[in-house]
Amino acid sequence: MNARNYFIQGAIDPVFIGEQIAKHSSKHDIGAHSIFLGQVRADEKVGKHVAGIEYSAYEDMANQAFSKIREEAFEQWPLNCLHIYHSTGLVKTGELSLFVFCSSGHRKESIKAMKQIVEGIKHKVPIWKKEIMEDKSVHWVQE
Amino acid sequence: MNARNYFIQGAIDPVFIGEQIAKHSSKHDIGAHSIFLGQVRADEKVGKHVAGIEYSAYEDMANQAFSKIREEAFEQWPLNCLHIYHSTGLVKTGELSLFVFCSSGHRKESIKAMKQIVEGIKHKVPIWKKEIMEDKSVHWVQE
Amino acid sequence: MQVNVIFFGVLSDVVGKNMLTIQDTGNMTDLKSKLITNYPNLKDYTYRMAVNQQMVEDNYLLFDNDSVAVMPPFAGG
Amino acid sequence: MQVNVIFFGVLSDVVGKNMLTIQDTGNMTDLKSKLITNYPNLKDYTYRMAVNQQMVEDNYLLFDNDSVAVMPPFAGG
Repeated sequence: MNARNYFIQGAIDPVFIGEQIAKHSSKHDIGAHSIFLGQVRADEKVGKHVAGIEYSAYEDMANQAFSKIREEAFEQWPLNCLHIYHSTGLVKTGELSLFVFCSSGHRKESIKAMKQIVEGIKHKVPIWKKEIMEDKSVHWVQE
Repeated sequence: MNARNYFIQGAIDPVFIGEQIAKHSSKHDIGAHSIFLGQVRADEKVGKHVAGIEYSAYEDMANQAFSKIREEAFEQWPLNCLHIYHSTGLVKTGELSLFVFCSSGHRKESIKAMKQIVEGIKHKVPIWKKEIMEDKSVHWVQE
Repeated sequence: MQVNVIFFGVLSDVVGKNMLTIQDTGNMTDLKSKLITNYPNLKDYTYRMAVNQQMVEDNYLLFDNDSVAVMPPFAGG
Repeated sequence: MQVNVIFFGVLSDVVGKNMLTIQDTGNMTDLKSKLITNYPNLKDYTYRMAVNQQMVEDNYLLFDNDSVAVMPPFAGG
């Protein structure tokens, strides 16, 4: 079993994203970075707005699924780096819950790979969302 | 003529990117951000490595071309925001020369739009690159 | 023999707990019918099952101390 | 009449300057042949031309004080 942990407690800090980008300046064969960020929307349901999303996961299985998504991406595209961070616990409206960072020598690979990676994260990783409304009522997201 | 300026003198700072991401936390209808970054590679040519790229542009015409790319993207996809920053002048190996930041309600739109926007920037904007080698010799990039 | 059953997402609310133990069950089909007998509301939900973190089909054989996850459709991102 | 010609990218090295003025030229075809007469090395390069920031074809008519850009293939990003 792969022991790698892809989860971050709570929201992902934009400063952390800037730092991760800066770290890659030492990699001189990278020409293109694609980044995908998921942000919590204030969707309206029955007259109430979403105030945040509580993420839960089957973490061990999810970490394996993230590792498999990475391995498949590296097999399919000539990527230099691929980093994935997903929130667990509460992420408030406007905050970030997913950070995918994919780097390659040339632009086309990282852009194409990103599409497939994000779809994989949506469909293959055991993660669930509970919307917390402004009035504290909750709503499980059924996708 | 659109007076908007898409150029940044020198490299794009990763801290600036983090700040731009953070700014969007107040936009509560955004669910997905796609970001593309161009980074200068240390390509090897006739035994010498690239130390940096000197970007030059027909700036007025380029700014119009960037505006047209933005307008076409907004017509074609339901985007919330689209920001483009391109370097002019010297950008050293490992530094960033292009920052495209595209946001939408849902993931698919921003990912699909990004591909087209980056292709447009490569093909429709009058910008040129001169590679500055380690020994200060220069090489115009012919794409 | 017994297996440990873990419920995720909305299903932990439906059964009112995150985890329980089921005795004397030999395969997934049998386990599912036992769960639905105890928690009839489960019938209203879509779910998939994993044994020891691997997705499995209905005829999968269960062994003592297997860990069975009952999972609603994934919704990451 | 005269037009102002601006060279970009490698072409400014080829002609040895960023800008020059050409007298008595009425359309792009004529202007191109005048440029190649003065700078024969231009023949070895691919380029496109814009007048007042709009891409134009060879038969485009020129007017006094038009600004003509001579541009190698774009290479942004």
